[in-house]
Amino acid sequence: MQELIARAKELLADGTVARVIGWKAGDLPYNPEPAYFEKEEDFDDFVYNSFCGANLSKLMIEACKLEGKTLVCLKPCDTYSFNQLLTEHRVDRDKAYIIGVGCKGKLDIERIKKQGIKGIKSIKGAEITDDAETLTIDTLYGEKTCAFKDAMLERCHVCKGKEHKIYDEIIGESKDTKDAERFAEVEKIEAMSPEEKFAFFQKELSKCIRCNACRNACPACSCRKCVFDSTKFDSQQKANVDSFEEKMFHIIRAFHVAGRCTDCGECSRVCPQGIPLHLFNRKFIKDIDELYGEYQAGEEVVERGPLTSYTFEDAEPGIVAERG
Amino acid sequence: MSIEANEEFKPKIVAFCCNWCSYAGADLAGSSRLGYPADVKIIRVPCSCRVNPMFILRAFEKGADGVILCGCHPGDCHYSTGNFYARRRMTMLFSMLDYIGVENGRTRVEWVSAAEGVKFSTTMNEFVEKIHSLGKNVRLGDLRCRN
Amino acid sequence: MQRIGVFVCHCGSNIAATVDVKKVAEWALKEPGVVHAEDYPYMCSEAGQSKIQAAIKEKNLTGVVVCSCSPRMHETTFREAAERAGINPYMVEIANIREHCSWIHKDMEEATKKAVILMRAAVAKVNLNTPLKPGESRVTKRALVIGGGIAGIQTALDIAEAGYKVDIVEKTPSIGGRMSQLDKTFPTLDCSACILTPKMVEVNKHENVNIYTYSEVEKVSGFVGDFTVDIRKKARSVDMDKCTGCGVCQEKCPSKKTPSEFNRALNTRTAIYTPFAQAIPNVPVIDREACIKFKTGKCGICEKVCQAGAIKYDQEDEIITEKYGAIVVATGFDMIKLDNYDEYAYSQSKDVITSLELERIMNAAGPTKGHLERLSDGKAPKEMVFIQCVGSRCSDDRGKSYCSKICCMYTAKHAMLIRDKYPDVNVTVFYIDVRTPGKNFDEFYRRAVEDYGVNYIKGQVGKVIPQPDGKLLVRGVDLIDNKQILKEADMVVLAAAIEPNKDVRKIATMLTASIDTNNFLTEAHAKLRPVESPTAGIFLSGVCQGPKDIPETVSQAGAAAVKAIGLLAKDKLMTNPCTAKPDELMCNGCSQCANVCPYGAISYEVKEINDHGVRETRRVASVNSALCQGCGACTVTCPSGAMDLQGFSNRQILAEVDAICR
Amino acid sequence: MYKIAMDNLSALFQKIAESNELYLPIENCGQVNYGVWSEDADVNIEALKTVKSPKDAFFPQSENLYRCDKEEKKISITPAQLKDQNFVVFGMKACDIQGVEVLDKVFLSDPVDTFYAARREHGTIVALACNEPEETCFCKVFGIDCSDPKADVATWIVDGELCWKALTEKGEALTDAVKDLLTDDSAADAKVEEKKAEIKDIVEKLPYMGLSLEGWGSEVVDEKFDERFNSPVWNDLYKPCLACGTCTFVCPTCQCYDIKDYDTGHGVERYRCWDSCMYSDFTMMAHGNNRNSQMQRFRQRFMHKLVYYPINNDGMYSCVGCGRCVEKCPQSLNIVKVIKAFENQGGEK
Repeated sequence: MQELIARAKELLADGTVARVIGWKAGDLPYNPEPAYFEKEEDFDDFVYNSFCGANLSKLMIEACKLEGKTLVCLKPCDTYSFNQLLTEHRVDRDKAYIIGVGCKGKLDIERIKKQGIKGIKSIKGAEITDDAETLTIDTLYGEKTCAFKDAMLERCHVCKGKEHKIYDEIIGESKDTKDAERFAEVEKIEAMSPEEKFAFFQKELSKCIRCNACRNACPACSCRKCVFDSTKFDSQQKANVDSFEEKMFHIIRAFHVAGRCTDCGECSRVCPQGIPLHLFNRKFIKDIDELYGEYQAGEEVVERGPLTSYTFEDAEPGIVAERG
Repeated sequence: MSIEANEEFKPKIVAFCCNWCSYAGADLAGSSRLGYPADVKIIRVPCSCRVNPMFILRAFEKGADGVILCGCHPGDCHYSTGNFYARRRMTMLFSMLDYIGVENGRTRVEWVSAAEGVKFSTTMNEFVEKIHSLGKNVRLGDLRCRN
Repeated sequence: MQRIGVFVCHCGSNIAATVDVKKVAEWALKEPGVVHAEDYPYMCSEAGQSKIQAAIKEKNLTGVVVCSCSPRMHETTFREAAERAGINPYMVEIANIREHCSWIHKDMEEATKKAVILMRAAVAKVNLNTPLKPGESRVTKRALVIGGGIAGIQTALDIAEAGYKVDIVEKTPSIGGRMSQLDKTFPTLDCSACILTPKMVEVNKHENVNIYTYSEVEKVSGFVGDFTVDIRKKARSVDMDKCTGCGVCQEKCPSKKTPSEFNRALNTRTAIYTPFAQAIPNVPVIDREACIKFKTGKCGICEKVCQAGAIKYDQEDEIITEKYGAIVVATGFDMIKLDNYDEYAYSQSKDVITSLELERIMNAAGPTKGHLERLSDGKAPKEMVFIQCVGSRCSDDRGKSYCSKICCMYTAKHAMLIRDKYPDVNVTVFYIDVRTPGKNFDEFYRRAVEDYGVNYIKGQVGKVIPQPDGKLLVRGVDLIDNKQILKEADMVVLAAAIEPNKDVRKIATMLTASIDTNNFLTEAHAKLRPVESPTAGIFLSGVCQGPKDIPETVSQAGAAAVKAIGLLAKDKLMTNPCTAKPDELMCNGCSQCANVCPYGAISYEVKEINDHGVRETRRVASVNSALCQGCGACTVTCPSGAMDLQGFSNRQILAEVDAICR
Repeated sequence: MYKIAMDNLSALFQKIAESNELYLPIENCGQVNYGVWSEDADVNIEALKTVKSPKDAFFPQSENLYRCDKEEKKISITPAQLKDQNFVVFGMKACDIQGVEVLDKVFLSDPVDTFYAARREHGTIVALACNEPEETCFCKVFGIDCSDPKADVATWIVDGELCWKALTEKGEALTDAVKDLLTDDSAADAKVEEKKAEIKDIVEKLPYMGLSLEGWGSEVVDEKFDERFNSPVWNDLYKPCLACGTCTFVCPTCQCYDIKDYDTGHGVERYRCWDSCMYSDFTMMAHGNNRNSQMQRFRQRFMHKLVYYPINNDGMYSCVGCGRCVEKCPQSLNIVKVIKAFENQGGEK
């Protein structure tokens, strides 16, 4: 982290960049927030630890409109999002100075709390330099421990790899965290009967409060005005008025990002109701891989995505029924 | 026994037809007097690629029991490539509907050329029959509309 | 709020017999925005249109719904009528209650209910319609004719005569097409070459005509009035300007083993060749696959013997890009492959031939110099059997479902010519039906039977069995006498089905012209617009549209020319106003829409956008409405819905959906 | 004081549900939210914080107001029915109860919101003291005592028993209705007092207890107001905000709503649903938006909770320190960070 701060200060001082987007320490052990750093003294609060899960690439849409270059700290998975934004002309490469930061897996405070750990005073083992396998948590109700792996965000278990896909320089080391199959959960649902599938999603989606956190955090959902905020489709809704609208919103959201979603996992991370929203996007990714050839959005800057291209021999929509 | 239980199920079926092939195919079915159930109502669109998945979901929301999209055969699109995009989009949409547990017979894509009046008619007959076998659409219906 | 008038047509009894039209009009009055509704026996008639116009004026209508036949039939009629009464034509929508309702339903109540719903959907749409104004686009005063057969030649000549420039692109080294391979023509029996060659010369000489032989259309972009076409001029290896057509190179060429395409591979040609003596241009090409110089680097004889110095081994393909206002497709036909008809022993015996091969055999410039003889042993035949409908009118997928139309007549011609020239040859024709609808056609056929003693047997041939002595045993049935027939023949001639040229699908795709399952190009309307493709600016000439004989081809070629001339005569065209339109306030500038646009109509500009006082300079999509054809691919790709299609807007379609589902 | 064994709670719920609709924390797919009790519901009464506040019981996320039906060209209007069934909200925490008071001041003052008033009238609140407050709690900052919640009935969980005390007439009535299941135990009072002390003890140790509201509240008027309103601090604070509505939708006091029409195909259903000041179309009008930047909307949320509302309501803050926004903000922004940010300004420049 010190190396990162030193380098950021240096680039700020020599005028290479006008500002830095990174994370600022929070007021609790686990809630650092994305922040802009413009002066040397701002860096007193700069932090980069295992709770810095937020994907900063989307902040670059606004940052690119500002004077001068912006230094942005991107984790390996965040760089896919940045590439996708570049593909869609939403960010300007020339206005960005990308420091690829190392990643040893990011933590999900919800998962820690799920284990009955509350009244948290401090957490040891979340520093990026630590290689601790266990988190030691001091709480109002005594000291608790939790395995690092058990506290990891879902996305880190199915990590796409620790290679930065776009960067100006890389600072910090990474550690492989993948220990699960990316499509295992999707396959599990696919194997269910229609009734089971319907019950599963009905239950999960009934929690949705239409806060739009998934949409607003999503780097692919970068529309200036979302269809669900506009009158263009008469789809403008602020609340789910019935069970259909929960589904409509999530199906359409997944459809709109199909072929563009990098599977960064922000939607599931930010959902206040813990809905596994990545299951929608990952289903499309799996379908695209299977039907139109392996494709990873954001791997590189490309002109056409899977849904803006075609081949003569593409599968017919009837394949859905045939696959059963 | 309630009266409703005896009432024959009259499905609501929306058919989106591209102007150049399928709508003309439907016209040909008409001029050839090739019948299909009156449950099918056709909406004319310039091309199958004009059909937004939101139109289909909206139809279900408003009480449709089945939605079918007809376009030119792949390679014969009046706009040369429209149906290729429609094909991928609909494959994705149908797959998602299947994934969340909606019976996959409620949606269908069929390529019908302007010369295929017979195909249009048999397709519609088959589709209506399929919807009859699936019954009323409850999984994608809007609760607000039902009351 | 719109003021909508609903007009329900009886279409005589076509609609009124199944749909209670009065009720539809009654229900219409209950719909939001509807201030007027009436029914009338024939809305499309002068009187019907006057009713619409009167109502527009009296009731101050802003929108019109006509419940009638398909919009493909009379949408334009009603839109024009409304326009004459002072409202924008795009404020008119049609509810198709004939093709989609009265004609397919029998129950009056059911059909009426459906008609009401279709009417509602149309009313719901019109409530959201906005006046649209067509744009204008320029017309390039030049036509392209693809194919240099008799159809292409005639079309080009007619267009050229009207004073417009026209280019012919012909794939082979010479114009002339199938007709140049024919010996005589029915029903007059005049010599094909004698009537074709003057046409070829005429078109070649015409100052308005430019011919690209040995060339192919490579790419087409643009739209009616303004097509841009890339033409690949294949390397001829001979300088067109220098070559005098003396023919010495062909005499001296040592590579002589290539089957002659012109003579249907019945004999061979040299590597440097002109397809036939009267070829236009009379400039040979080098077949690089056969040429020794190209294959081994040695030889070069032609270059040595050419006094004009016209041989150019290093010539390369050339791409010519030209703009056209109209394109006529005249790609013609070929005979089907007979692989699926092995029972006729075509591949086993040299003496089983196709009719087109017989044409070459009968032709003085053909492989046998016009002598009728067996290709196996050169002997004169005594018994000849003609088998009709080989691959035509086929009920399974071995052949074609359609009638090839020309075979009955040319077989009568062949039979007659043979009987005339070789009276000792017996001619038997096995047929399913003999079809002779055409001026002097039946008379012609009857002459063959009555005057020339051709033996017509109604029945099919099951098998042709080559015998050890070289004869052919033909096994068939006579359906009239209901008996098996076994006949020994010396030669068997197969009337193979014709099919569109195999390249036509590729061309149709480039032109975005629709094509049917048999690869015939589809006409805009089977009866009323038979020489136009549904794609504006594309016209159809000759067999590419369907089987036809020479006089029909020539008349269709003329008709296509007239349509093309009608287009070229205009200075400007009204463009379809139903084009895509981006909402700049919402556009992300993500480029996804441009990726799916088949016309390259979407570009991007960086400009200042004022969103309710918030100004920002950013990248937004912009649609060239002259290029946009209104397919709507972009509207679905656009995630925010910033891109919408005028005339088929999201809200309009949703309103129709709602109206149908409510 | 009455008591009932925790093991026997389901009988109590069944009893209450006989004559009332019963809302209480139910676990569904790993998350606890208030929901209507049913026999197979997975009740989790001990969960400290539900994801959403119980605000829905009185002010649902979306509710129909009236419907217009069209028959031919006549339009008839039918108002939606007001709540006419008694219901009980069980297990509300002190902060959420204070949240209802915040809503009362908005909806019950003139003009009275009849939909809300009907729900308040028919609703009985059974409060539950917070046994194990968490690091995100800061109710005490707003003068709330989570060990001693004030509602129609107050309850405490002590040693496997739920101690029950009616505080109002409605509370008495509910107590009467379930009396068969309760046992009177005078010794319970002492136990509850002990518990209260224990809870208070923990509360003192919570990290946010020292939070100062200096510089906020009803005194922020005139120059002080301008200074705070125009402070450059807002410009730094809002930047990471995603403009989602999570904070407003989990908040027990946010009361903004939007009114929308829904086309049913046969007419129009007019309904209201929660709005969020975080949304770009918040207070959007025909001419555009008078808060057209996210900074302005972000500022609105906190100025409203900490300044505007207190000014209009005798100093009462419309934040109750429940800490839901602290837990749920995707970017880890929250009201505590806002308060602290101004604190760090050292009493302004």
